[in-house]
Amino acid sequence: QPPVTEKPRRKALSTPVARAMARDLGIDINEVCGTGPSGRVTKADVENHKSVRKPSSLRVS
Amino acid sequence: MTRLEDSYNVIVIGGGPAGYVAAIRAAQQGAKVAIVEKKEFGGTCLNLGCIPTKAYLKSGEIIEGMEMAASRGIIFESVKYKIDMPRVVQHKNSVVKKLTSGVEALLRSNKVDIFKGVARINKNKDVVVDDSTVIKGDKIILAGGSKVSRINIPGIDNPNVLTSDDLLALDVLPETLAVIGGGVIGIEMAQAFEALGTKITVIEMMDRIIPSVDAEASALLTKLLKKKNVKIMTSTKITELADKKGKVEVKIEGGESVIADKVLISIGRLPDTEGMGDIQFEMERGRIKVDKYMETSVKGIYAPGDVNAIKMLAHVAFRMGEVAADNAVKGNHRELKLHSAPSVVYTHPEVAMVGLTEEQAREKYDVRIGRFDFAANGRAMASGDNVGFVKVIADSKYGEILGVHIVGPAAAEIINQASLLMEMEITVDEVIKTIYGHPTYSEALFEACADVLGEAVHIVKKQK
Amino acid sequence: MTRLEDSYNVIVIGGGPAGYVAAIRAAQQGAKVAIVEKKEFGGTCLNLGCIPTKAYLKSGEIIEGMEMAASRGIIFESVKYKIDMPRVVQHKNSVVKKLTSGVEALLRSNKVDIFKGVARINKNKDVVVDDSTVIKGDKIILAGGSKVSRINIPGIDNPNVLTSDDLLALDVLPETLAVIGGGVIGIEMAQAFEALGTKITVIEMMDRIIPSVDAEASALLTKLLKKKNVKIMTSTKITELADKKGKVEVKIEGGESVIADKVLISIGRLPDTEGMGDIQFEMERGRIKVDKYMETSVKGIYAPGDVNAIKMLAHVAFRMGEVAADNAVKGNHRELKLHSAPSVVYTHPEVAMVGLTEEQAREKYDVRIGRFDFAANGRAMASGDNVGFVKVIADSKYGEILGVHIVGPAAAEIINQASLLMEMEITVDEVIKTIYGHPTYSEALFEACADVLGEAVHIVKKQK
Ligand SMILES: Cc1cc2nc3c(=O)[nH]c(=O)nc-3n(C[C@H](O)[C@H](O)[C@H](O)COP(=O)(O)OP(=O)(O)OC[C@H]3O[C@@H](n4cnc5c(N)ncnc54)[C@H](O)[C@@H]3O)c2cc1C
Ligand SMILES: Cc1cc2nc3c(=O)[nH]c(=O)nc-3n(C[C@H](O)[C@H](O)[C@H](O)COP(=O)(O)OP(=O)(O)OC[C@H]3O[C@@H](n4cnc5c(N)ncnc54)[C@H](O)[C@@H]3O)c2cc1C
Repeated sequence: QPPVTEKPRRKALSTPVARAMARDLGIDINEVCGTGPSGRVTKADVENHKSVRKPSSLRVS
Repeated sequence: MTRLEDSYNVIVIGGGPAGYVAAIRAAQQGAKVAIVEKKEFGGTCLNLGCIPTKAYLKSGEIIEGMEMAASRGIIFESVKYKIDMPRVVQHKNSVVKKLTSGVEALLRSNKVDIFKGVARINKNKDVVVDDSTVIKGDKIILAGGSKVSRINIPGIDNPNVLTSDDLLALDVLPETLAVIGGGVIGIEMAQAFEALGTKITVIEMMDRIIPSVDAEASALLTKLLKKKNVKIMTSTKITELADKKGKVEVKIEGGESVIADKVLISIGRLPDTEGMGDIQFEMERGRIKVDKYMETSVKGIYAPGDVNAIKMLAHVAFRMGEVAADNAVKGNHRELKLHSAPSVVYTHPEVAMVGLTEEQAREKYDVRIGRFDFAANGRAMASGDNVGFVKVIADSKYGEILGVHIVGPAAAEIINQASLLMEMEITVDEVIKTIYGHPTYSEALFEACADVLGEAVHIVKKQK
Repeated sequence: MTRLEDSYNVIVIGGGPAGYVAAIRAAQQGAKVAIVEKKEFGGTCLNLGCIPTKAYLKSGEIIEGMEMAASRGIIFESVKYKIDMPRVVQHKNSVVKKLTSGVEALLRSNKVDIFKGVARINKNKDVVVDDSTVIKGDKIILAGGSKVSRINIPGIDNPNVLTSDDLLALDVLPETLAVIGGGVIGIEMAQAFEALGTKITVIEMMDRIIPSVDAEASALLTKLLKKKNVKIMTSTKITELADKKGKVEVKIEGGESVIADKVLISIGRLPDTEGMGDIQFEMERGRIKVDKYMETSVKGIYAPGDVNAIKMLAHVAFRMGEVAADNAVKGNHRELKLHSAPSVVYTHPEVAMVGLTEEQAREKYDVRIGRFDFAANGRAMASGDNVGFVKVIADSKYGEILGVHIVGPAAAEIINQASLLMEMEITVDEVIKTIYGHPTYSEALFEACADVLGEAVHIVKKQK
């Protein structure tokens, strides 16, 4: 019988630096896709989100 | 009665960890602050607690180092030594003196006004010092701390029956010492005096020493102390302390007596409520009740630290003092959170814990345990200090760390990392993304976290 | 030539930190793994690096402890000692032996097939052991590590001119030792042998020792070593090593010679590329070039650890081995990240750092510095080990921690906390929400973070 290798899943988290940066830039941290360990939203994610956001706000949908 | 002109935003009673931190913190936020201390600044912690015990324990470590020197090729001309007890005490006092005058310097540099004397709060909520000087303030922080508690047992007044305060002042090393109460203080004292050369018997009512720590940690510590010839009696009740030709006979319920030169009573501590004066606070078994803002039942009076007896530890007192000050100065907004406050027993090896014990965690969560033994830790091996383990208790759903228990080298330092992990809600899989320096004792924490996930590299794989 | 039937998913060349971790990690993920080692498992780190040096340094600590015993009231009958060097070496070897056989046990328990001999990769990307056994595998992890680098200087072949390997095998303690190269290895050796009783001169070309650490840390370490009578010459070039009646005369450019019984050459290490065999890799000054997946220019061959010389540290090699294994087994997906890898110098006190130095940080960020001296740390005071500081460099916008520099007790342990802070992007204001146990050395990190915010309680307030 193979061992159960289900890895623990985690809460949606963000790093303190990411939160400070998001607050500063007026970005809702919950909209940012987390790529850090455990899916945690990192500083880099907020930075990427920022650059992705700009064109998308111009897009007419 | 003198009446001072000055009026303060905050008056702090007691200059221990809770009080002096509250005073400085309030001053840092712009409040005009006074502090009243009846004895020495630094309170129990600096004068009669944390610091003196750690000075003694370090001396014990030096002796232990010396004992293992030969196996490492350091051949001392003689391994004999004697303890110059007056000098031990004097060294300890000089360390304490430096730290307590440091606290006074901190207070002064923050422009906190200092009053020396016994403070009591009167009916008008003024603070009266030595029944003579009245100080007026908007808010009062009552941080009177704690004192040794005594038991009502025949013979308790025998001069050879000591409190921890007395024991730390002793300038003749007792040949034999009976320690009544195997909690943190009792065990630290046992360890310290054992290292200096006293023959120790610990007598504990519960079924294990330091019942607050994880069962496995308590068991290992027991084993190690016994190896050092500390006698440990658990589930044992004492009935009387009788004089026996200058020694003390500790009579045991249903068992043989223990005879010792000195007896340490370390069965707990009680709030020092002298500062309450004329105020009626809501109390709970001798403790001043506080809410999560550290405020008492009397509006405007806060009571951080040992005086509320929630958790009698210096770093908890620090934090409570901070919280009380923040709320006193800016209105109640900051809540006390203690779930990630660590506890340490400064034995050798050290014992440290934070969060839930395995037993507690299993009641509430589906847990996974990760474990790493210092026997496989490179730095521990190189240092000849490789007894003990790190145990990480995580919930199996999210990998959240619920508790960490350590027996081993640098446990007191490593546990702060564990506290940080818990406070920041860092999961085990995130911990192992960090690179821990090699060789370090704290790699054991990393490996224990990896073990929770079944990914530890330095643990021999169990064969099925 | 034997041809093995077996074919592997992963073949690892080299059983040092990078190699053995890669092998175990790959096996843990279900791969069929072989490892080839030409000497002893554990590589440089266990046999000739991290572990032996730490065993020596601990012995030094025991001697230092002994020297401060009297001031604490522990009166040794004699404070004289002699060093039984064969026993020192034997003790070190026994620690090493335990750890290296531990590594072998780990490999076996993970069902990694072990080959002993020199491995070389042939044109077909097979691994050939001792020019005779051919092993076939899908992927190769080449973790050959490093070896001492030599300089081309007259007299380098003098038998009294030693590498760190030689010095650690020496069973007669030299009276005098000249250390050429004041990097981490040179300084650790200087500290270790100083403690054992050798008279040391360190000769460094750059303008300070261990130029990789923060300038302030290097300066304090220099001062402390000088206090221990270690002679330190910086900005100094050597021109020749001449035999001088059984001693070595180290000739100095434009200065007086240094005469010593033995000379340690510790000017750096070079990749050991013997395993490359017939394969042409893209190289960079003797190092095998790798991408962020640890893959070389040759598809399917990975090169973690000292062999790529990105950062020659054991814990970096561990991580690189992990990353290489993950990518070799599951395809390139995991990137190496090193920004939070700490560095430690195991002197006494220890020096440790992570992230940017102050100079580097100021170039890129608007920074705030927080600082706390161990002179005001209770545990350091109680232990008589209170020299040094913690310096936290944070960016002033978000409070992100950019670098941490420590000189002082338990620096090697505290720096792991700092690494965790950086890895998890924890800001200084979050750090101080955590409750640090009291008294601990690591409270100094807490206070330094608080100082970044101007909120440290235990720092005397500067008067304006
Ligand atoms: C032997 C021993 C070892 C310990 N070791 C540790 C340890 O290693 N780590 C740890 O975290 N904790 C340790 N503790 C516990 C720690 O000392 C206490 O938790 C801490 O001191 C509590 O701080 P506090 O400010 O609340 O009270 P205290 O430290 O008791 O300070 C109260 C102060 O208030 C003054 N005071 C009281 N009433 C008045 C009044 N009416 N007017 C004026 N002044 C007044 C007292 O003189 C005293 O200075 C130890 C305790 C003991 C006894
Ligand atoms: C004196 C000293 C002290 C040090 N202290 C520290 C410290 O405290 N902390 C720290 O982080 N780092 C320290 N280091 C550095 C650390 O030892 C190295 O970074 C680490 O060992 C690198 O691991 P590795 O696996 O890449 O290489 P190595 O450890 O060098 O291992 C390579 C292995 O591969 C084998 N090998 C090579 N080629 C072949 C082949 N063709 N066939 C078969 N086998 C082969 C070798 O025999 C060796 O066992 C120290 C180094 C020295 C010299």
